[in-house]
Amino acid sequence: MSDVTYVRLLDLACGAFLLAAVLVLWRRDLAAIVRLFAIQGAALAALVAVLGVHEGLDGHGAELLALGAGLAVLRAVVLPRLLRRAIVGGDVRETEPLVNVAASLVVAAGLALLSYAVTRPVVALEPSPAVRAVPVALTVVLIGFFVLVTRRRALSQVVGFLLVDNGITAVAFLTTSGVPLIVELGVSLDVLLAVLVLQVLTARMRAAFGGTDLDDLRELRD
Amino acid sequence: MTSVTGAALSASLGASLLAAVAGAALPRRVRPAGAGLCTAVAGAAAVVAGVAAMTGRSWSAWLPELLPLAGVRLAVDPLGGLFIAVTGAVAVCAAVYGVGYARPPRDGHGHGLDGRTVQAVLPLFVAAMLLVPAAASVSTFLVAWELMALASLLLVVAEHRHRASVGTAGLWYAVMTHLGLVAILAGLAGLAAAAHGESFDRLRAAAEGLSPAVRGAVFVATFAGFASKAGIIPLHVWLPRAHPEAPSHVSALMSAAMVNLGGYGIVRVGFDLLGGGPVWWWLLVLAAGAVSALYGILQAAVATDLKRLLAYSTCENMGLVLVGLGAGGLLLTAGARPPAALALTAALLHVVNHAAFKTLLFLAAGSVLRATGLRDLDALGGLRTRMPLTTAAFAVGALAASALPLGNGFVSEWLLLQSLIGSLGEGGTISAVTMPVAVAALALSAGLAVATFVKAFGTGFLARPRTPQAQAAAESPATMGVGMGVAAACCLALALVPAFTAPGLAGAVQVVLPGQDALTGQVTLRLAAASSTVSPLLIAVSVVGAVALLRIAMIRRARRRARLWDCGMGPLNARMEYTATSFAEPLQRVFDDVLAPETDLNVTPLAESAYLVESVTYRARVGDRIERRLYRPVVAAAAAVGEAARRLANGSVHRYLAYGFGTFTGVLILLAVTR
Amino acid sequence: MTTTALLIAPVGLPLLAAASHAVFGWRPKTTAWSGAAAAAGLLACAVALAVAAVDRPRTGLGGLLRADALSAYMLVVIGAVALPALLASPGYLAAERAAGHTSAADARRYGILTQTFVAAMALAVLAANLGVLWVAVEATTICTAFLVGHRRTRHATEAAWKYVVICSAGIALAFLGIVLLNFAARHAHVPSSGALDWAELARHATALDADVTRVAVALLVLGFGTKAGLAPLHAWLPDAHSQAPAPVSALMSGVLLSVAFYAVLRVKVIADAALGVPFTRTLLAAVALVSLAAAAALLLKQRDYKRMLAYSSIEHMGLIALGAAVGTPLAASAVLLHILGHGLAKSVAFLASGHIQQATGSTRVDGARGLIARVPLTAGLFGASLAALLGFPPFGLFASELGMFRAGFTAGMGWAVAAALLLMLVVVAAVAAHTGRMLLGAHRPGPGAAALAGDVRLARSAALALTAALVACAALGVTAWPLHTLLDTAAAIIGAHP
Amino acid sequence: MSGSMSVAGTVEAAAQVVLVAAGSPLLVGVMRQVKARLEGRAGAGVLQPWRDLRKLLRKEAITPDGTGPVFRAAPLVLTATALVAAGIVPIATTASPLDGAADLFAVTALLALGTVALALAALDTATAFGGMGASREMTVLALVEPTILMSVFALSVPAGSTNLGAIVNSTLHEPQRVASPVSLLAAVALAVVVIAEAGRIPVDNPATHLELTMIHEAMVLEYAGPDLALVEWASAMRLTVLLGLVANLFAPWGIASADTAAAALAALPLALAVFAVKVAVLGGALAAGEVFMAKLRMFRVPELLAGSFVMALLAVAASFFLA
Repeated sequence: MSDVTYVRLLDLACGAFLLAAVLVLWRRDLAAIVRLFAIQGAALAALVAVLGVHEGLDGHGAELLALGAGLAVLRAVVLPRLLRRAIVGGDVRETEPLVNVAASLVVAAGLALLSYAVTRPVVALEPSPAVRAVPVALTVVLIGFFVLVTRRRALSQVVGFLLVDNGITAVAFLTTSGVPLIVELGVSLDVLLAVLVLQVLTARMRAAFGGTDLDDLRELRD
Repeated sequence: MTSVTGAALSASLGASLLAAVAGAALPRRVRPAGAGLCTAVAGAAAVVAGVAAMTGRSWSAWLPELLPLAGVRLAVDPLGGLFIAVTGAVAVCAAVYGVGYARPPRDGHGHGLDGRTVQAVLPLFVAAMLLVPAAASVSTFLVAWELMALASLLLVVAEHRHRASVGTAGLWYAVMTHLGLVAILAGLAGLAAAAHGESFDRLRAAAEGLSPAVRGAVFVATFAGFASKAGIIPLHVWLPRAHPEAPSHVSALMSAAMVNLGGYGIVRVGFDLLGGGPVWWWLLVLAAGAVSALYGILQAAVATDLKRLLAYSTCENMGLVLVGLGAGGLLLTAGARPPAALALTAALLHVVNHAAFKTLLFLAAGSVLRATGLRDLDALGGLRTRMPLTTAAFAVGALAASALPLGNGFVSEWLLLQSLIGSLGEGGTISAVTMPVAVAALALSAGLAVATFVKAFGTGFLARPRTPQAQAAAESPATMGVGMGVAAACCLALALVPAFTAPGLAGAVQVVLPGQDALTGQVTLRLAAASSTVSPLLIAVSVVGAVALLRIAMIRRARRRARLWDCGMGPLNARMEYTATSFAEPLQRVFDDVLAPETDLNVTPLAESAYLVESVTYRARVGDRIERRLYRPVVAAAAAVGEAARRLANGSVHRYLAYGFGTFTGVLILLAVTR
Repeated sequence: MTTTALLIAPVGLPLLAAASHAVFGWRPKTTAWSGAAAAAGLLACAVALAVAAVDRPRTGLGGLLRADALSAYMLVVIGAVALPALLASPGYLAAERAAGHTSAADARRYGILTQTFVAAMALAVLAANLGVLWVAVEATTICTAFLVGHRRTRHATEAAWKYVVICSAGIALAFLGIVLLNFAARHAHVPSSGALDWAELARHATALDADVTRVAVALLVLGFGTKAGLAPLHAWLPDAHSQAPAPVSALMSGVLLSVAFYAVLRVKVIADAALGVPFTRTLLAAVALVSLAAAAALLLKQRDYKRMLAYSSIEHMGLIALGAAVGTPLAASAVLLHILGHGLAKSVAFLASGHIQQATGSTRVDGARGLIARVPLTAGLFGASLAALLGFPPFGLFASELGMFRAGFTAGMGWAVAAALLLMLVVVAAVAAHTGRMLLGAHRPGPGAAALAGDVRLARSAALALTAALVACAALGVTAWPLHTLLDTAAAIIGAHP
Repeated sequence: MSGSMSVAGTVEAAAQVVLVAAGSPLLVGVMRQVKARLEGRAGAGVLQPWRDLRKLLRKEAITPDGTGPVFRAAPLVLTATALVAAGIVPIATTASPLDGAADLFAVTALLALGTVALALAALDTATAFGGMGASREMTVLALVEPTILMSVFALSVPAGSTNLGAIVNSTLHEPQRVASPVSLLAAVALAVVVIAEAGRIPVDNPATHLELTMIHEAMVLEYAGPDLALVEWASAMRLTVLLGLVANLFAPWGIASADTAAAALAALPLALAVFAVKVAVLGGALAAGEVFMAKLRMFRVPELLAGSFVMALLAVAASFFLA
């Protein structure tokens, strides 16, 4: 793979990765949000695959490809399926978010600028094409956090959390081709379990509160 | 460990621990006796240790394995020995007294004072108070200080099941004592940091070279902390609440031994460790002391709760001690060492005297409380026939507290006055302005003290009973009498031959001012710094002799009983008596602007005519104005902040996450900007 | 070989206990005590490791696990706190089942999850790799999520949700920090196998790129700080700790917070070497003071005594952070001593509060009046533990706080210490007021006070465990000679800088 | 001090006590006579107080119902303090053996002790009058205290001592000091104090029989017979001692302050006579003043005392700044 193709593909994957995150801010249909998350998972897997191919198929590259496949399974198939199961009954749309969509998009732009500013030292340390894409990944982290703060449905929050996680994984692969394998496995397992826990809790919440609007969860207060 | 001081102090601490174990383990029937006697032994050993230290047998120890991260460093010098001896003596009286006091009165409803907690904590309280003057490093001092605070707090709330006010008093005490600790900790830790070491020797050596700002900050912080323990205005608010609510022998320990340690702290830090300081330090001390003396005795003069009255009197007396310390500091700064030594001697002697008579007074008040269940002077009266021993004890204490001849308070106040008037020209214009004002404050407080204690004794013990409870009072058990008797004997000894304390006091003062011997003479007290003299013994002998002669001259005829003059209106009854409130009314009127009493007058007219009155209710209450004006706003502000802060945790998970998101982006921006 | 066994056992023993619960369920006479046995084993291993690791770090399992003095000390803390908590568990669950709050299946799950929770904490302190450390800390969140939601009430569900979401989000930041640190380490020529090994990182710290490292450190402190109950992401803590069963609250408040802070300490060692002391000092001091302020403000008008304990945990973590910010050897020793003292005292407080809740049927301060008159033993233990938590001698917290403050003044952080002292004064006032209202006064049955529920006696095992923990906490304040060398060595690891 | 001097001092002090004890009722008689004459009455004669005392002493001693030992002991204490004070104060000599035992502070405190005893006795009767009198007496006492101590302070500055003998001797050696502002201010302040302490107009009216205005008389309302005699006698002695104190602090001439015992004893009769004259003059002036003055309301008294306090304070200030 030539360097130009590599950079193109890398940028393409990163673009899709970021776009999916921004669109999560825009859409209100929970099913669509889950679909976008699946697309982002696929983009992440593709990103890793591109990195793997660029490294060369012998040695570390092959490992990266395998990891990419694993990521694709986890983040584009398993987690979206788990999430989809949590969409039941009337909770199919996001209620009015705490910050409206237009403002959210503006904030997303601001967050993108911030992540460029913050990652300057990172890029300065190793100005390779992959590392240059780190701001994109960090933007996704920030957007994910923003979703956590502003979206009111339980499911949207889970997606926000997963966006953060996707973003961090992307940063990891873009900077150093991933953290050690055992850590990566542990992290993935933790994420999976966390989503499972949240799914169970969503079910309990629905049983106890009759819905998944997080604004109902305000009984524990001072 | 071979020295007498060390052995006696160790024995004392050991006996305290044994007493605590006895208090926790013995069966209820013998618990007060077992714990009380062990505590008394501990107190006696402490007296031995203190006296040995005062007469030059200093002692020190270093126990690195105790108290993690610091180690325990003990050293007893004559100054510490004085306070150890005083604490020990008070402990002896209170412990013996406590044996009887803890026994439930006949009617069965006990105060719960023979419970495990009280019986086990009291000896620990004594031990902690003994450790404070023995501490020789910052950490040791603070740990002893805080142990003392915790133990006393537990004792203050001992009767919480019987009165709701106990809990409130405990809270005030807990907060104010912690405020004091914070101030002392900040001051001493700051000093230790600046001196690169925390042993007192190290601090003493390094204090000279510190910057004035550091020294000043250290002094102000520690002074605030010690003043709060000593009950100095305006940090006194805990004292008139906690002392009345505590069990009476605990009140005695607190009022006669614990508050002294505030004074000890000021001497130790201000004079010994920092080696004196600029004029403004001592003006601060002097002013705080003078204000405290006046305000304290004024509140005592209008108080009707007997124990509250005694508590405010403690504010007054500690104020007088501080006046002495402040004057001493001023004179030391001016280089007048003999007068400075006189002022310090006066202050320390007043500590001793106050401890003696306040122990006696609180024990007597407790005896009254136990016999009648009353602390309100307006409801007491006529106890002299029913409780002659207690009455005599209170009389001795009251005489001492009013600083009249034949009482021990007179001697130290006389010394204090001598030091103040003797130093008029010593310190330049500043002392020329401050000393007269200090003398005036001292004089007014002495005058008001007379009125206060005439009221307390006259309305509480003389006249006739105002309530059935007072009517039904009976004398207290013998152990309580012994406790009061020992304290009374101390008072009399101090009143008649105060010179026996002179060598010890000189030793204590020489820790700070080497080579000064302020007080000489056996029968007649002579001063090194002034040519005035006084002889309490001669005065006492003359007065008692004259009384005896007159008595003999008057004895010849039998007396006849007769009715009191009732203006021809029929027999007088107790409701017609002057009460404590009415007794204090003229003073309350004179000092209306200071006391700002709250009065509440309700006139209900008859339905038929507005000019005919059906009933009139009048209620007057003299609250603590400083508490009202200074602390209530703070408490209200804290409550408002607490109420507002509850919105921080309003239950919204979004808000909680937003805190994180905001900080996260904020930190990122900060890091991006500050590269 | 024995070293490896010693390193694996602390993780393995609780997992074995968890397996016993999985297979045999929760049986009051038998398996109910397996957790306590595992905790005792863990404590024994911890002591053995401490003896072994005090002179040099021990590694095992292919370099995946490592114990130096600091790890061993933290393991001691875990064992010391877990033991009373797990000894009190059978009694607590028996009372819960008697009251109908818990089914047999719930009890079994409780057993499994508490043991995995303990195992995860043990793993966290024994991990040689920051990544594994992170995984273990996140695993504790997952294990405890259902423990927080144990009662399945609306409140419990709400608390569990907030707990998982906020902690996961917060700790995700820490992972971002790890990723960036990994990046910096690669560029400092740390071999890729050891790029997240904290020992390796500390060794190569001076070569780390400062600009990247400071972003990474800030994220790590904020992230692990979330789990350690530090501001700004502390808000999950009162909810979770007040809803969890008392023994779990004890474990979470007593050790989990400290285990998370252990991660911050490891990061701090690296950061101090890479960036110099002022950076982490400023960061930690700011976090500490904000945490203290938040705790103080919210304690003032607190109406729920379990939340009060939770805010007290925030306060203490703030203090620990302040001590870490000071960072001198004395402060480091004080921090470690404080961690142990706080763990013991706080677990006693939570366990006693659990019994008070069972006795009064409420967690409201107003619902519990005159406790000394009603349940003297529990009230005494509760009061004593709070006295310990407020920093009264003879409890260990006094010695450690005093050490921290002295070190703070010596290090020139007088203003921060003074601010902390004032905030602590507010805390003391607030907690003393609430506790006083709960404990003192006569027992007046009436509309104000909830009726006592059934059997109110504290189980004998629990009473013994709590008393022993308090005595240990007090002994810690009197003398710490058995821990002396360990404490010094561990403190030297944290506080080793000019 | 040599042995013979101390013997002489003892003799002199005893003479003082005798003079005061015997002469004080006469002083009261003189004052009443002056007052009567100025008011246009004939008066009962100078010896009338002595006759009253004799009559009272012959009567039966009365113990009112419900009173206790304090009530019975108070007249003794009051009289004893007055006698002891008479022995200490430099009336005829500065060499009293008790001079070193009690300075000016101690003397005023001693007199206060007597007042306190009487106030307690009044409270012990459990009547409203007794309580009222005690309350007012104590209020006045408390407010007088600052003035007394400040005056003492002012007087002690030049002498460098608060011992009475030292102050008097120092004035004798430097007579010009009497005319100094310090001395004058202190004299005025001390005069007010004496009036208040002795219970004279305008603070109290010794001749009143209207209960609501009484202070001292309200306190002694229950006393009769020998007890009352002691109280009256002691009051007269207190007045004498206080007036003598003022007289000799500001005009000590005539006092026996010789260096040898024989000379001192020789000067004694003259000293006693001079003292009698001084006190009689002062007493007469006081009585004359009382004729032209009305008693102040109870709550105006603090103003008077505040005024005297300010004078005393000014005296102290002057003693430092004008020195």
